[in-house]
Amino acid sequence: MSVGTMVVNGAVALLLAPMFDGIARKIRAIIHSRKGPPITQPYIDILKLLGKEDLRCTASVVFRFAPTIALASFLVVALLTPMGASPSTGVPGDMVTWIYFLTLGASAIIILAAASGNPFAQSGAAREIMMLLSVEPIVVAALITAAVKSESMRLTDMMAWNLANGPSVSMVSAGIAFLLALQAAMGKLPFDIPEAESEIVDGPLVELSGPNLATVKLALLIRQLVYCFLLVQIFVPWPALSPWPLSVIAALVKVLILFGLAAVIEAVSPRLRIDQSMVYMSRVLFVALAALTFAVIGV
Amino acid sequence: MAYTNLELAFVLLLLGAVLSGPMRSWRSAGWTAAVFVGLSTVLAWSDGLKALLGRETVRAFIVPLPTFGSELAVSLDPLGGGFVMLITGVSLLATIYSIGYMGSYRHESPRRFYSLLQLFIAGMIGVVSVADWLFFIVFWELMTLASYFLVTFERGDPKAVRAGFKYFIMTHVATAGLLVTAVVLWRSTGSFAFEAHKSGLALMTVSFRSLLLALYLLAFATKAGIFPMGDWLPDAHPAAPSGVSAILSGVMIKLGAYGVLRVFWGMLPDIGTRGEVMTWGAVIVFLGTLSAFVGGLAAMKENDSKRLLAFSSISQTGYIFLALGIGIAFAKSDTLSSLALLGLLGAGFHILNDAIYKSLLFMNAGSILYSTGTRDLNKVGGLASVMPLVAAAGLVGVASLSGLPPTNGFASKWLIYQSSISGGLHFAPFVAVAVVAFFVSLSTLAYSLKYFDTAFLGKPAAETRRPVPVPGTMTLAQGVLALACIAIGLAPVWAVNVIASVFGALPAETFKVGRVGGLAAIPAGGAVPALWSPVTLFGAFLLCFFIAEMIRRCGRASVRTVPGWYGGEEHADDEVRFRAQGVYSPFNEAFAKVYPHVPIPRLPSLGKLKSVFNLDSWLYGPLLRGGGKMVDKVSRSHVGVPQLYMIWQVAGMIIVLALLFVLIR
Amino acid sequence: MPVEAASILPALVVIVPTAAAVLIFLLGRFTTWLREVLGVLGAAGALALSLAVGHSTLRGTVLTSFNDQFRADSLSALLVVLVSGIGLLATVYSLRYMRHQVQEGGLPHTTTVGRLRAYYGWLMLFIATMLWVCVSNNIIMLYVAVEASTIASGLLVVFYWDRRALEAGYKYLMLLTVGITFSLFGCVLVYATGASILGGSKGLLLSELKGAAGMFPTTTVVLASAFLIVGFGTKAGIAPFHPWLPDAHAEAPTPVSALLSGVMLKVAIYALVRTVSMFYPSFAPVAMFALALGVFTLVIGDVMALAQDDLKRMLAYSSVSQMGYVLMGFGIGTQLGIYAGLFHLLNHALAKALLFLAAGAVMYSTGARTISQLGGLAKKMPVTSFCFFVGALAVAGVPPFNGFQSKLALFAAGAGAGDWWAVIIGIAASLITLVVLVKAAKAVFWGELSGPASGPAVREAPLTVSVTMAILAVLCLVIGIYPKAVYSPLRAAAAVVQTISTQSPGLAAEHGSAPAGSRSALRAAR
Amino acid sequence: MTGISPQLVHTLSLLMILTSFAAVEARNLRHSTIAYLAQALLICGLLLAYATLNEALYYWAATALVTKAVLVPWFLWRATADAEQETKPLIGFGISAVLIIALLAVMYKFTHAHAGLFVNATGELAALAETNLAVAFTVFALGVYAILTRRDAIKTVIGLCLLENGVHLSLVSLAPTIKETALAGIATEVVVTVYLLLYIIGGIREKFGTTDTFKLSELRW
Repeated sequence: MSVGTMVVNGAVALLLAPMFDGIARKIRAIIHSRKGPPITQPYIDILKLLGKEDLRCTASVVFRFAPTIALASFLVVALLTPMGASPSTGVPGDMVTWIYFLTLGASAIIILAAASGNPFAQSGAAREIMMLLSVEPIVVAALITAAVKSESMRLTDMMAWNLANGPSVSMVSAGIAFLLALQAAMGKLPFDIPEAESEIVDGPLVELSGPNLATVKLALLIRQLVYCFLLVQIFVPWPALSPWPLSVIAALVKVLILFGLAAVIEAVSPRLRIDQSMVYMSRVLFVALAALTFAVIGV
Repeated sequence: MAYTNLELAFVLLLLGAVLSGPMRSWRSAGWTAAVFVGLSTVLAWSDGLKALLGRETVRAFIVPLPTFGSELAVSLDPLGGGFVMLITGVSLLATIYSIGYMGSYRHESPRRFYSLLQLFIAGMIGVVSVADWLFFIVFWELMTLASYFLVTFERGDPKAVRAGFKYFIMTHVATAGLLVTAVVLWRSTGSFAFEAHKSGLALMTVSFRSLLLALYLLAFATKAGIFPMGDWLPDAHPAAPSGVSAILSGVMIKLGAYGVLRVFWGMLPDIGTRGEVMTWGAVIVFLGTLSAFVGGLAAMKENDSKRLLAFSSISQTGYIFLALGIGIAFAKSDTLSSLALLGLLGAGFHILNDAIYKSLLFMNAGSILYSTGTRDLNKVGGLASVMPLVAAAGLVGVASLSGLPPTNGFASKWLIYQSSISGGLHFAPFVAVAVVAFFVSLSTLAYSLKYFDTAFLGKPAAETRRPVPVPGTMTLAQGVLALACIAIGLAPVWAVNVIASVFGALPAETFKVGRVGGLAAIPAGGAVPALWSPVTLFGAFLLCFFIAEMIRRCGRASVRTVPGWYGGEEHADDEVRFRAQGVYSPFNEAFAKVYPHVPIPRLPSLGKLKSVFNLDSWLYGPLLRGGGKMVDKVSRSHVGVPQLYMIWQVAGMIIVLALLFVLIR
Repeated sequence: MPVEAASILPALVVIVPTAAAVLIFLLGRFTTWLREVLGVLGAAGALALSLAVGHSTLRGTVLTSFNDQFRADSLSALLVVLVSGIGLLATVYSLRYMRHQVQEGGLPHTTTVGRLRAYYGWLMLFIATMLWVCVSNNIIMLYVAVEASTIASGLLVVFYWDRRALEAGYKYLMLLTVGITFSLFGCVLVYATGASILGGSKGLLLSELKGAAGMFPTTTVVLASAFLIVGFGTKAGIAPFHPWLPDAHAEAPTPVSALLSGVMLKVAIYALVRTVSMFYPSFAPVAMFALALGVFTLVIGDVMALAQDDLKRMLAYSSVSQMGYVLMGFGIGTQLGIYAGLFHLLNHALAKALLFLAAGAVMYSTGARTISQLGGLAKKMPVTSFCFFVGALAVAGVPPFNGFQSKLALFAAGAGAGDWWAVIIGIAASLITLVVLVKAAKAVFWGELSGPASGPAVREAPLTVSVTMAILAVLCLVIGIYPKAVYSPLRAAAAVVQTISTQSPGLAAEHGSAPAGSRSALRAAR
Repeated sequence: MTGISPQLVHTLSLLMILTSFAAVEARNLRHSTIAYLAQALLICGLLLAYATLNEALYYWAATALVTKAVLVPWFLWRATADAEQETKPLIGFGISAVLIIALLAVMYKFTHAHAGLFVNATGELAALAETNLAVAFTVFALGVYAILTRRDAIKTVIGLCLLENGVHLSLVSLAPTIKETALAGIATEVVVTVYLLLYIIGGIREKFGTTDTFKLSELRW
């Protein structure tokens, strides 16, 4: 069973991640009253890039393998994310594992940037870490809230608990905190500070080209996806349809809504400076910690 | 009488100290030392394993001091056994490392190094292998003394000398507290034995006991480098030769945790002190969290490689104390036994891991120093091309320092999070601890990546001399440690089993060991369910890696090497080098703006944090200055005029008379 | 009860160095080497005889000569061996050192080689008088001997005959003489009362007075013990009677400083204990008072030492504080306390002599003694720096050096007697001592070569100098690692002193091993 | 048990106070030297008076005559050869006169009150002892007073001698009848110290150009 789930998770992540991005771009175009590219555009970009020439600005082994590692670790995160509503017990990990594999991928990108030796890339990497430092605590606080409520550190248990006990103050507020941090977690405007094209020309990705760029882009798309999945599955797991393929589809719909929301925000908001974003994040962190306190109190 | 191998090891170390003392050549002295340390390591491990796996106490009686109710005797219980193995193992590698490393001290004489090094190791072994406070203190002081002379090895450098002095005095002040407690309990029990003191503590009133426990905690926290007391650490560790720094940070400061375990886990009375134990556990947790946080942030700002690692030592020891405290807090409760075990396991495991990767990283920073002659991360770069193996080891080191799976650092942090979250279910504040711990681990990632990226990746630096390749012995030592990191990371179950036996518990109470060496926490005894199956996940990761690589290659793209793109301009490598000081500068500035706005917890900004961290400026400095004024006043009373002195005589005479009348009447 | 045996040894111990002194004064003017040889011979002879005394007292016999005027029990034996041993080392040290001082002129002063005769002569007399103090059984002669040692050392203090030396010498003689005159008053009181109780000549003999002290009227006890404490306390550098000490110790030639700090203070405290401890059994508050005085002293000494920039003055003040520890031990007054006091007396004698000799070696090769001027000498003078560090750590009481053993015993004794405040203050002050000494050590021997230390002529001190230091250093280490070596003599010595009446005397016999007091103290405490 | 004339002893011992007063107060060192000489003679007289009880004291009297009355004054005379005037004292004549009278009164009362505690003689000897002790303490105190308040080194030496006289007086009056007293007295003659001190003071005069002890404060803190 669990293996099956993981396969499905992986497949969903790999195959559908670009599509969500395509949809988001479409929505953005509509808001900008443009025609916009077709929804399949991201697939086309990636495939085209895979075929293009692979330019290496350094002979470093790290530089060579970092993109793959990033993609691989985000895939692992995808495997660990409960995408269907059914508690798939076999998934060999818990929230800590989830977060740390996410971090592994992020640090792969950072190291990649550093290895390229390009100042744009390196400042982008630094920003990446700073974003990580300000966003992850919120996600963690939200997850710990869930863990405290469900008395388990396993994501599936949290989901199951929420399904069983219905919404509670702490869970809802934790979900809200997560939602407020989601935009930054997905690295979309106004929080696309690490790779700000107009500013530091795509930051960590500046030296990437061809297949490397494709891999990293795919990886980042998958990251956006898993964040959304985590939010919807842990904090709004309803409706729990069975058989579980149905619930997966329900989850996909919810994720789609999130993406739409994100696209709208992205379309209407300018980029923040990192310090501004941190002020914002500190406020959100406050919400998350409040949620945690509620959870400890037991509401 | 039967000699244990441990005594033999100790004697061998002393012998080695004597033999390698007179040698003039660095190499011969080094190899001699290495041989002796190696031999004693083998012997010590044989005893340590006996104690650890056999779950027995290796005893051997040496010299009695009946009138002091004290005796010099080896008493190596599983806890001591584990530490002995850790100490000797790391020390051996550090010694081997030093053979190559000390080559950069040609002008100095090896006499002041290897003998002291072996005495230092011997002292540490002694500390963990006695069950008698008197000799505990003796060995403790021997350790401090030897390490003091090692820290000040570069005695020509006033900074090193000052750092060593600070270290010596601070640890000594703390040790005085230890002496006081020992004497107090000796007086009430007439013995120095751990057991006797345990009963002695049990008999005391709560307030008095708390006083003694506070003294204990002060002493051990100071040695462990816990934030307010451990202020000596960031000065002393960089000052020492890197091999020694490895031992200092790797094992010596862990002995502080050892002491805390001995006292707060082993010596607290069993009955009727649950609330008290809970309080002490909470105190230790608080200290741990505080120094984890402060150390992490201070390290992010640091540009001196070894200083950065020193701060990270403070942070990691904070983690250890954090878990330790949770373990201690629930140790005396019957229902939450496995939660307590969880905490202790986390602490023990993190001690092991931090010992491994921190010594690895200090050796790594030492290699940078050796090769480029500087510790300033701004002045180095792109060293991976000069010393690829060292760079690889460094990568593993930083990975496990920042706890990236599947390295060992992750396994222990996993335990720590689990214990703090499950602890939070029974004592709410511990949840906040969990959040802080996560945040700190992210900052750990930040500064360790900063260290690795700026030193080994990027463009070679122009400021420093051409880097020289490092000797094989240095690479060897780091390689071994790096392999240990990965091995333990992949098979945490074995480590957990061993460490559980240190605490005389069976892991099965807490963990269901999965088919392929996974760890599944059973929801019993206060622990929450959690799962970490390194092998499975690493297998999955490899699979994903394969897939990702397939995707990457499916386009069969051709490869071409090109110069870097700097917005379309040509630049020399050094012009476009991204220096360490720039890495988190926006963040650091941002911190200054952000944190005051955070309602909870209200933290000082990084800049202020530095000043808070710099105890010299606001604590010790004024203290010393005030003391100096007082001393000056007193000394001014000696004006040198004979009459005055005679007046003192006569006045003293009169006072004496008066007092004696009062006393005797 | 030890058997008494008439023997000439105790008298000889005094006579031999005196004879050497006389010979030096007579023959010394002819040749240079003769006085040195005579000096060494005298000291060596004294040491040999002292060892003989110690050997026989260890076997439980008490040697008396000249119908009990001289009396050597195990306490005297300990002191005698200490005095003559360090005396010999100081003499050997003087050989090269003093020649260097008067010829090349390590310090600005006006001495001639001719005055070396006086130097060795008075040195011998100094040693002889100190030995006399230790073996004299006549309370008046005890005073006389102490005063005589003052005179002999006074001439050594003014040896350099420059402003500083003269000033120091004047203060030394004046303050000490006044102080000791106090103690003379005390002795007279004791003698008069004792004579009226015991009748006639017995009233002079300490061994007899000990028994009679219980019958003294209280006022006499108060006056006498006050006078004795102040008098001999002055000589022992007990605060607030200490101000002569830093001047004299700093301005005297280094070997003399080593003797002053190493043994003369101890001899004085010996006289103090000999006389005052006779009141312990019946007047315990006296001991209490001594304890308070000791604690006060050790604090003052440490605080003053902190303020010094002159190496020798700093050492002198730290001697003050260490004497405070010794007095604290005696003031605790239990068997263990006195044992600890004696043990610390021994250790401090060795360590402080070592420190002064090392400081002298520094002055020998650099000519400077201001801490802030010196630096980085360890490269040029490894042996000296090693010795200095050993001495410093030993005095500060860091294991594995001997100071730790005695201080531990001391604190244990204090704890056993329940004098918590004393123990706490003592531990705290020992930390200050550590700061002072280690700070000075690192300032002088580490850091960059600077000031006088950077001179080209600066090199390791000559053999006789470094060997004497090495011997002391090794002793410090050996006693620290294997204290059992000195248990039995110390035990015997401690058994001699009368203890305060919280416990029955002679407990040492009851237990197998040295600090037998500890358990009895415990019993007393429980 | 007789032969000793109380009046004589009384007068002698009371005279000692006057002499010591003179010795302390005389500005001219030679005059105070002479005063000290007179006091030394008085002590010898006292010793002789007591010697009727204990002939061993004759020896002491003899030595005392040599040391106290001959050697010490001679040394002082030599030492004051070129500087007869002492440096100005801290406390002038009037005050010190008052002080000394007060001191004497106090000591007298004290000793008469408590002497019984440590005077073990009987009858007139006791009475003598009490007077003498009073005097002895006073002289002793005067010596201390001189040492404390006189800036001139030589004056401090004289003060030292006074101390010693006080002790000797008490010694002889506390245990007059015992042989060893004489031995004790002889052994505790302070003459050597005095010689040595004057020798050093000579050196001080040649190096410092003065005998003002307040100038001797180069070695401090």
